[in-house]
Amino acid sequence: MKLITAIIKPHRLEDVKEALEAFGVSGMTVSEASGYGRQRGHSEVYRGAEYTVEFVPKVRLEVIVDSIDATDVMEVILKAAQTGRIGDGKIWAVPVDDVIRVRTGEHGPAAL
Amino acid sequence: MKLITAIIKPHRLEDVKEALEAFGVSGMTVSEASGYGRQRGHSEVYRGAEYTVEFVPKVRLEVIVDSIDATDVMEVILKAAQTGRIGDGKIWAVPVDDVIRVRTGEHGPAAL
Amino acid sequence: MKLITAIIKPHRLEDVKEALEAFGVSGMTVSEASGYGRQRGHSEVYRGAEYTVEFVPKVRLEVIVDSIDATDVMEVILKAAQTGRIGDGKIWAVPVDDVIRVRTGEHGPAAL
Amino acid sequence: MNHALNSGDTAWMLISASMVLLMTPGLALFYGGMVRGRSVLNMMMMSFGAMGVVGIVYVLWGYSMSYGPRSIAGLFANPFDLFGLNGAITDSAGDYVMSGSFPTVVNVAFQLTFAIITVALISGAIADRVKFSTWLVFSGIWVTLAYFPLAHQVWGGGLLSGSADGLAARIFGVTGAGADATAAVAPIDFAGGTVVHINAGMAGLVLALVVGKRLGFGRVATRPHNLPFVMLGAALLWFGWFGFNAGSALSANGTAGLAWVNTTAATCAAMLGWLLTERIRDGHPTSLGAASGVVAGLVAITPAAGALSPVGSLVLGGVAGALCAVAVGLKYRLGFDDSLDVVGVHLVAGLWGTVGIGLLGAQTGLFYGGGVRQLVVQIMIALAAVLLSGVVTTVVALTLKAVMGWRVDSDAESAGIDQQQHAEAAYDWGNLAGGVATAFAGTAGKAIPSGNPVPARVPLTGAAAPEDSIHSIRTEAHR
Amino acid sequence: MNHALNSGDTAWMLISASMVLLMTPGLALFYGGMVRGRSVLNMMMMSFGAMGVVGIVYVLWGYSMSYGPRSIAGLFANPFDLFGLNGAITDSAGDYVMSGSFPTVVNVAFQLTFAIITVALISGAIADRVKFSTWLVFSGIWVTLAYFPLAHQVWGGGLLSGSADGLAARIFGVTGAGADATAAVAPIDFAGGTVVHINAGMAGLVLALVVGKRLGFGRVATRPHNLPFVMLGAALLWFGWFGFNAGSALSANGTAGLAWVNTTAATCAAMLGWLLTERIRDGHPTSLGAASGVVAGLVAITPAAGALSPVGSLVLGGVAGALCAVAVGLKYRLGFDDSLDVVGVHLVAGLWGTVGIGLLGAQTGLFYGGGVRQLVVQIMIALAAVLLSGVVTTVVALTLKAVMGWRVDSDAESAGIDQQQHAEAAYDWGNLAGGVATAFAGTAGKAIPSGNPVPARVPLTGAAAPEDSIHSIRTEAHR
Amino acid sequence: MNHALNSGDTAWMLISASMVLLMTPGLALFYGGMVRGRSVLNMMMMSFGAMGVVGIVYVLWGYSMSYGPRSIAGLFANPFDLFGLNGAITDSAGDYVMSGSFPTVVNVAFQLTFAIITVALISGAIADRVKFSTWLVFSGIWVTLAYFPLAHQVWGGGLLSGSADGLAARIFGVTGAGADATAAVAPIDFAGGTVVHINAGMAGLVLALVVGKRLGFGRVATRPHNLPFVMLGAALLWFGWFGFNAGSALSANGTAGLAWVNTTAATCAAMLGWLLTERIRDGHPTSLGAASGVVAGLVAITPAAGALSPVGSLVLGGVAGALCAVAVGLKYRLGFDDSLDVVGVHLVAGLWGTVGIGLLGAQTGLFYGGGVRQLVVQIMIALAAVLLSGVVTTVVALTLKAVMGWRVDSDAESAGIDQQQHAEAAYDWGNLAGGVATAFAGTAGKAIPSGNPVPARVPLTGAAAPEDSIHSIRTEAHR
Ligand SMILES: Nc1ncnc2c1ncn2[C@@H]1O[C@H](COP(=O)(O)OP(=O)(O)O)[C@@H](O)[C@H]1O
Ligand SMILES: Nc1ncnc2c1ncn2[C@@H]1O[C@H](COP(=O)(O)OP(=O)(O)O)[C@@H](O)[C@H]1O
Ligand SMILES: Nc1ncnc2c1ncn2[C@@H]1O[C@H](COP(=O)(O)OP(=O)(O)O)[C@@H](O)[C@H]1O
Repeated sequence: MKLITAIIKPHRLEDVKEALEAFGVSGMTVSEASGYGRQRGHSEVYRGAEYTVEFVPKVRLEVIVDSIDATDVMEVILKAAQTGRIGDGKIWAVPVDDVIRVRTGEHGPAAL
Repeated sequence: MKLITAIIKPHRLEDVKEALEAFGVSGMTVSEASGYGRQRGHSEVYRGAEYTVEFVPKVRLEVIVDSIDATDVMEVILKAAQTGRIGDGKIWAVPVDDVIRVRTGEHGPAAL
Repeated sequence: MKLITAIIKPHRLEDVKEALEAFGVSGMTVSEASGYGRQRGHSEVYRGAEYTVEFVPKVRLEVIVDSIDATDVMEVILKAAQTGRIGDGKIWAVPVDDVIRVRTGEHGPAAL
Repeated sequence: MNHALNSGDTAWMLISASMVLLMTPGLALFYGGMVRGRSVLNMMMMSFGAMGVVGIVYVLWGYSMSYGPRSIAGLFANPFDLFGLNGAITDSAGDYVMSGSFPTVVNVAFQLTFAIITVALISGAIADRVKFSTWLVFSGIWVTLAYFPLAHQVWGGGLLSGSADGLAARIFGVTGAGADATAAVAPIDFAGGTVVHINAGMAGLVLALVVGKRLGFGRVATRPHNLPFVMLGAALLWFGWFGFNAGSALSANGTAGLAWVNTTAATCAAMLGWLLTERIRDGHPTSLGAASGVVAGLVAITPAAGALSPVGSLVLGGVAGALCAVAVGLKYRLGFDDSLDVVGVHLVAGLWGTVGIGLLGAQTGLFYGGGVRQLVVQIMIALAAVLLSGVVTTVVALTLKAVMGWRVDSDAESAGIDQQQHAEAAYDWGNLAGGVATAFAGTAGKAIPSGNPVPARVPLTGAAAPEDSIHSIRTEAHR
Repeated sequence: MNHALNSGDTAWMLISASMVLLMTPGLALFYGGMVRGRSVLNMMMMSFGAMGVVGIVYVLWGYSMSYGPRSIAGLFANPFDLFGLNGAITDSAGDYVMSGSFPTVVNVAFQLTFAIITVALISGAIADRVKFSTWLVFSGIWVTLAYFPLAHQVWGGGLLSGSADGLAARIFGVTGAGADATAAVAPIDFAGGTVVHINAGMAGLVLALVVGKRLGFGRVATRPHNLPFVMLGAALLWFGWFGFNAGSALSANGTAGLAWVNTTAATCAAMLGWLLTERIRDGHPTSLGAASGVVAGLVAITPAAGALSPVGSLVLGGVAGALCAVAVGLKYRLGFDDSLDVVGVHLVAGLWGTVGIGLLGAQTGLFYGGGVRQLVVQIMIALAAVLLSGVVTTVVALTLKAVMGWRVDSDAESAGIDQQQHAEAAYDWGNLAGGVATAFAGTAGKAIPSGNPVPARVPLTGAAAPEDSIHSIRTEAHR
Repeated sequence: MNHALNSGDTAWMLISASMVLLMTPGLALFYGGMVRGRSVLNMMMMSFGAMGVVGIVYVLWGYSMSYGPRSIAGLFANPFDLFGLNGAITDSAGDYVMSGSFPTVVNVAFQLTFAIITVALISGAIADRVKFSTWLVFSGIWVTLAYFPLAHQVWGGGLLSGSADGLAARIFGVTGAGADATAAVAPIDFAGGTVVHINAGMAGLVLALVVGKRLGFGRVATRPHNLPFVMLGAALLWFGWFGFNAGSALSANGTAGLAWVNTTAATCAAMLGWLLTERIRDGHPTSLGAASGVVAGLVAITPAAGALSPVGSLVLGGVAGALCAVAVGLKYRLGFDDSLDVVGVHLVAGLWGTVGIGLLGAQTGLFYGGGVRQLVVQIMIALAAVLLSGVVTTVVALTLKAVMGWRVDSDAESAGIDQQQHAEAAYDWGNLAGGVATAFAGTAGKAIPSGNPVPARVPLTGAAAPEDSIHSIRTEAHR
């Protein structure tokens, strides 16, 4: 199995979620993140003092999939997340030894 | 070594932490996450407009362990986190190449 | 490629970011985390009731790098994050199968 | 009996009424900041709900039961005499009826606000766990059976007043004769130590026992979610309390000024008294302690505001702060879940203030050479209030338990009462924290024909969605 | 014509003015809590900006246009007669000019606050999307062309007043003769149902249409980010509204007291009316509903506060709460983005309150045997206000659209208007949530020579940085 | 000399006192919102602590030192004459002592609130880094040595007043003769430009220098954590300031009304002045700028509220806004850490307002043809206040530095002063953000015998814990 992690723009989450659902992925875990990269932040001014905000809000999406689906799932996320503008993010895949569903104790692909 | 990641219900964190401690795990890292899966969210109504909250609060727990302990640690988490109700979450294991303790620079199992 | 994850003290983030930049790393993703370990929390008192805060704020930093840079990058983070005091955190490396840049669809090292 | 209207007094009573009304939302913040973020709305709604219910009830029969012309055995006045304020506002000639130097309708305004806050105070004892509907019904019944009668007894010329028919007159006799006869030693409750604070404090105690503990009481952390709100709430209470105490002079005069200064003196001393206690006991003076000390001082000086010297008020307040700081810890030992310390603050400081007049009263206090008679009378009214409130609240609370039930179910309590009772979340910081990702899912009213092209129900197309917004559409598949 | 100064009335008007002024920041919280966290500052700034602009304009020509000595065809008064309040404060002898029993300058204070809040109310209709500069300009123009004229017409002796030259006099004739002649059936707008609420509500409707919908309207979730703020805002509004309504008696007397009690009765009933509607329709009574019901009740009773009995006020308020609870859902069906329901609350309750007097008025209402004449007059002034406000706002809004433009660009709207218009973030919880990591990057003023050793520009050296602080230095490389 | 009581004036002074008291919690919010989330409680506690200490001190010797019957060389009055307000409230006959048209005890109330806020204002200069205990001691000493004397000198008939013994009389002579003699050109400080704002501003400057900079000053980002609080705080200040300025007329009359209108005019102009400066310099008008502009305008008009025309007030305010907007940036160049700009706002606007009277005063200002004499006198009192405050504060601050120390240790400052000084966290959003996971760990009081079965100490058994709650028990193993 593979763990696919995607760092995406927050407003793309909804589309990505729907695309994954349409593809047949039934669960995923998301969390907040802040990204640093080519996409720059902005600056704010308080009583004449200027502050820079260098990290940009991102969403991290994690989804465990069967190894044979990994490439397809990455492709699905890529399409749904892409806006073509700087800061669209990254998707990566990592090998997973095993996964368990806590409720039932099932292992492997059956746990997804 | 292995990185065990568990997505659990927030109110199970305390028990999981204690079970891990009892087992001999001395450190862990947790963070907030939001889960999407069989467990549905809820809806809220503001001035007659209904909003759905589809993501459910979860806690992500990460713990690095020696490879030989991995299965046992997953078992410990499983037991402590299980309520038997939908949305109990997932546990997965990923191979780790190396780990360093920042304070001392120690590598491998000694760094845990 | 490798995914380097570092759990560090929040106030070291700036230095770590600069050190990575200086080394040539151009992007990274950070998020909040709470750590449990040798470093203890503190307690608070409200109307005579004492509460313990056992988890300590940490920052999780994730950076994908080419496999040959992995050890060096870990070293860079180690140096910048180290204060020598308990709770400095951990750094670990995990093998990555593939990475994609969402904006362009590029794969592998070119995506970084 | 109709005096001439004094516009200065009238202005002062109008603004005092307004200030006391503001106290209840102040209390909502004070209490709301102390609970967890997932139950702040319910906590605040208990105060707002009390405003709604008591406001209506007061206009209908509350004023009549408290200050109506016919007393029923000194216990309460006939609720129908001035029902709907009929006859209380204008006389047959169309002129405004007067209460002393200002129109009676202004007195209605002023007194109404006291009834509201008294009920709202109780809610702190039963945070996080009761049905909003039961609370609303309780508000209406309790104010009728416990508050109006006690207001009548203490302030409306009833049993606990200084009237010649009252208990005090029966103990120490009367002075004056005929219609002018009053108790030789009149009970003193300047602004509501018995009627408001002992009354609410006892009701809180009874409700905490009847309703039962929160899940995880004494085990799970329930620290305040927003202490700046608690401090702001305490500040609004302090501000409004000038209307409460100085307004209770019922005139813009020296007594009102003295009540103002005494209120501040006691409050300042109580704040420092509480902080000092914490510093000694726990090692740190806290902001929750400062806010709590403020309230403890305000409560204690309430019955005494016109009867003490400023230095006496400093003493009364300082003791109140320390006393309540100690008292709030008791619930963990005694094992009842008076969640926000209505007992530890309002009952304890209310008793102390009421009884303290017998010790520190500028003319009649024991320490000021006034002997023990005032003390005896003060203890008497305090106990009477404890008794009345205790009995009435027990009956009402148990009846409601049987008829409607008090508690939300434990799943709802665990998940957060705001969501369960009000289908709302107090805060949305625009991020995923707490797993909050929301979507517009249609407009209100199940009656909308499902084919109706409400824009919201149109699935999201390729149109660019705004940055940062986590949104989704509830499609049919999700239902 | 100069009466003696009544210090009680003067005190009451001074505090009433202060309380009404506080309503606008209260509104800023009420509105600010309802929008998303990334646009709360802009929302609040619309209220503060209105305070700044209208406050200045009122002193310069506002008072003169509303209450100046020379009426231009009953439409508005000459703005130059009392320009800069010249001649309005002291007479040639240096004595304070009087308005009834208090100095005119106190009346200026009181009236000024009404002009401010009326403008601020409108801003709720166009949340999250308009340029701050356009809003400021609009405030100044709209108050001049819509508010001052209507205030003059209704309260300043103009066309919609009870004066012998007014429309009401033309319909049902006059009573009295000569200088004492007034309309036989005088229109009643005690405290601003037409001038304030219908006026602002119509303006909100027109602006919502001219400015257009927010991105994602009806599709993307835009739930309130801070409901305790909304409740606190509603509470401050309620408090201030006592100045608004009871202050409109222009004297500390029985009428003021009646207005106070009526205000509270209607508000309590409206709160429960709204909650009941929600309970039936949506299944849950919400805190946003309670806060909204409070405002709906306050709006409805505004024109009627001196004209109803308390029981009549309960009815007026209860209906207002239910009516507005239903009305706020309409925008999704009709498809206009009146973001915070200025129409559903202020226009609807303003109309209901104004017209309701014709039904429930204690002397002249249809249900109280007063016949239909009052009702006709009330409908007449309501429609006149709708018309005036609708036409003027349309012209002003379209002109500004052409000249300055209303909308921020869509990228800015998506990213959050606070950042784009004000270069600020409302909250910083000291964590990374929302990706916020900040660094001091220098002081204001591009004029600082770049070689200037401003400490901030010195790159961070090895010096230990504080715990917890996420900071960074904008080095040259980043620029 | 005892006048008849005027109930209207008394009502106005009572409410003014209440409003000024509310200003200090308003300031606590204004300041508290500006600091980081981990030091908001400490910031607010400095204001609350000042209330506690100064409230007590004022009752004991503050009033006597300011307004007591015996002046010591025009510098301060004997603190023992009216110690504990003995003799200040009632005379030997038991009648209330009068101050003009209202009871002296009401004046005590009013004046007390000024002393409190002046001390609280100073705290903004030393945010995030000082020991709470040192602050409390400082409050008591500073108010005694700097505030009461200056209040006496300016308002109590002392050296800087218009009395025949004052400095102004020595410069330009007296008018009148004998007991009626007063300075020909009397200094004007209507409501506290010197006594309150210059005094607090200078003290802030000195303290910022003595206490030293925060860790990371000018390098680490310290942006405001809650701007809506800042705006709400500014609004409460504005509201309370009506009591401050219009209340300083000491009567509900035309002057109070003029002060009200001038206060609003100046504040509106200052807000826009500040925003315009930001727009030009930084590109964006900010909400922090609006709130700051409000305060700058209020400060500037304070000494002048009764002496200017409304149009003059617009000018004074507009200049104040722009001036302070520029001044707040100076600290980064000059390198002192006046954290929340007590100098940039209160000292600068206080000086401008005090001196500006000499230019814009309606009768005596230079621009209004009054010549330079008023200007000279105004500069004189401004400088005297700067001097007195500077010297006294330096001595007090250095003494306390030596005796108690000002700073918390740098680890504590880094980790957050709320946790270190108060053992509290301001907010708990119920999630893990900031690493906050809490557990109930027992009740207060180390004296509990450890065998005592306090429920809280029973380890968590298998019992189902509530959903969502992150809890834990401090077991012995953890200690
Ligand atoms: N090497 C990396 N490791 C981990 N995350 C990265 C890395 N580089 C970029 N990211 C993440 O991807 C996001 C987008 O990267 P950025 O360089 O801004 O734009 P783009 O990917 O379009 O070139 C960053 O905000 C960061 O969260
Ligand atoms: N394929 C997946 N990848 C990653 N996380 C998942 C996946 N499926 C489920 N999860 C996580 O596990 C949680 C529980 O899953 P859910 O389907 O609701 O219940 P259950 O696991 O009991 O069947 C989800 O909320 C989500 O956080
Ligand atoms: N086994 C582990 N797996 C994952 N994270 C860990 C582990 N042990 C420690 N950590 C993380 O590292 C942080 C520092 O660990 P701690 O034991 O407190 O100090 P140190 O690493 O200096 O000995 C912890 O707060 C936690 O976030």
